[in-house]
Amino acid sequence: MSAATLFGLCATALIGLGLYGLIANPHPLRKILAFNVVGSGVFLLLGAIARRGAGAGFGGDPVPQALLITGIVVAFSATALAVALLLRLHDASGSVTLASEVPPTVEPDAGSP
Amino acid sequence: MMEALNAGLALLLLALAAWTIVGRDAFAAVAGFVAYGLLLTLAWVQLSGVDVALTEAAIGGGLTGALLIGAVARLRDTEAAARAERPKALTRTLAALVAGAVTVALAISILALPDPAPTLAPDVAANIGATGVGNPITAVLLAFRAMDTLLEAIVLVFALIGVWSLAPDRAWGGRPGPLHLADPNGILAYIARVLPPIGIIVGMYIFWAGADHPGGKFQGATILAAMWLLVMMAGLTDAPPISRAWLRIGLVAGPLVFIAIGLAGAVAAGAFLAYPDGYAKPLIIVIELALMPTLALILALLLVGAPQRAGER
Amino acid sequence: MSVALDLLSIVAVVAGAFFFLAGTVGLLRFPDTFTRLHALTKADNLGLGLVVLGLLPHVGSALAGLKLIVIWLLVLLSGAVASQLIARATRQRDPDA
Amino acid sequence: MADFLLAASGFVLLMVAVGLARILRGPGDADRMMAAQLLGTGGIAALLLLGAATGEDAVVDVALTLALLAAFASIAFVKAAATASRDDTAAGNGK
Repeated sequence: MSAATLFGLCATALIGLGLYGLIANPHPLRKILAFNVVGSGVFLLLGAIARRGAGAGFGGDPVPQALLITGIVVAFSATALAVALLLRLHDASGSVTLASEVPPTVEPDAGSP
Repeated sequence: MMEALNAGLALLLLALAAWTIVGRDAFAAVAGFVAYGLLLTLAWVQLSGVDVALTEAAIGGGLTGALLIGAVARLRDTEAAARAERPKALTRTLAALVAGAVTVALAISILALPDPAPTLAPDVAANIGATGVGNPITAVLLAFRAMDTLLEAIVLVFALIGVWSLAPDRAWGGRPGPLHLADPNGILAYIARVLPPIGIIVGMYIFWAGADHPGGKFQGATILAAMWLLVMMAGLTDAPPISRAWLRIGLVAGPLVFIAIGLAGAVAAGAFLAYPDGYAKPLIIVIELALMPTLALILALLLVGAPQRAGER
Repeated sequence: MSVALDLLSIVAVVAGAFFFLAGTVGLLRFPDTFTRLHALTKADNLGLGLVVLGLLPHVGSALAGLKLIVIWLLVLLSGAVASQLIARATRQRDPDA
Repeated sequence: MADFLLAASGFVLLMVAVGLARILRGPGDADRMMAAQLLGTGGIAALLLLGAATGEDAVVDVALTLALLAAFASIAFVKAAATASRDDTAAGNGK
């Protein structure tokens, strides 16, 4: 099996694993982790496709590879934003629950309008 | 031999991902994710994506790990409550079925990919001469698909605005992140004095090498951002208040230069972000030089987080 | 490459791999955090050091050789700092450990 | 020679992979951080051996980046642990 096919199949399993964690894990930080696993799986999938497009003296198709670099940086910024939201929720409410009913211990934040 | 190494690497990736997803302890999951990012770097090398490996090493190995470790330490007390919210067995089974179906569908499409694979590599090879750069990735990022890179830089600015907007009212305009106490004789202060000069040289080297070899502004900027963060974590300097004028100018300078050159291209070469003949390489270098400090500032401040301490206005 | 240099490479890389083995065994088998840290630093210092030594005869240029040595020195520095910081943090949390 | 370097790379990777059992077993956060640190060093060694085996020079730059940031996660860990415990003792509930 070529490296591209092997890592391509590995990527599909990573996407599945991450998707499961995104749905089944209740803690938001673990959801962020799972989101990152899905993201890396998608990147690896695109990387495998880039590897298949090797040619003209390049080890892989440079267009998807360049998109991957953009994607990794944007995924980091999305993760940082998600973590900041989560920490703010924790500071404001003392909990990080995503349950729809409001937990009884919510204290309004002094700074909010 | 190479096949065995790749198979082992893929299995390890899967095992660490599974651990990150199903592990009970949140910190253990994050530590697993840090290790996972490192193995991913090796996988990128095996897929002939050294540029991508370099990005993954800098972002996945450095910044993402530090971000998540910081978050998991602050959210320690919320883990028990979250465990009580664990979905029912039926929900989890359904989730597993959905995830399994997605995996199977993707695996089938991977195996059914056309052969020979469609590729833009010959087009890149045919046109790279016009850009003057030797690294095809840099040519794609800053010439053939420069619009993507411009929008990405703008997305990063928006992400930082989003993070900052989470500040409580009293802290708006103030300094982000917790106050780090310095121990001037401690080992942390020591490494924060020794490492940054080396890191700045390496970061600039990776940036400069990007014209002809794997490397470039993203990777270089990430290294510079990490060095700045190290100095901040050691307490040798504090994060700047977000109301500082130099900071805000720095955050938009890169994209503004990029847009200005793009508009100049519309006048001089007939299309937004087109480069006049013979000027491609100098313009690419100007854009990269302008983007790098902006990217380093944004990446570091994204990790520091929302303003928490009231600043002098 | 001469046979002697190849031989040096093989000996050094095998010795380096042995120290990674030793580091792993120590990390798994030693009884507490501090002894495990001790095992870890052997892999950092000697394992990577010997691997770098073994690779030096194969580099194409002086710059590449310099980079290898800088990598080793950086890992030495990081390993020393990280292990001291981790040990101190462990001791502050649990002074009897 | 290339086969030997490749085999050595695989061996080092296998060793640190076994060491990853510490991430699973813990017991403390420090032990888990150490296992990640060992994987970092082993990953750098495996990368260098791989680069030498395949003749891809730029891999050294990847290893250089990893080496530069090797202590970064550990430092973040120690700082986060210290900040979290300071919050606990100073303000009671971290606010």
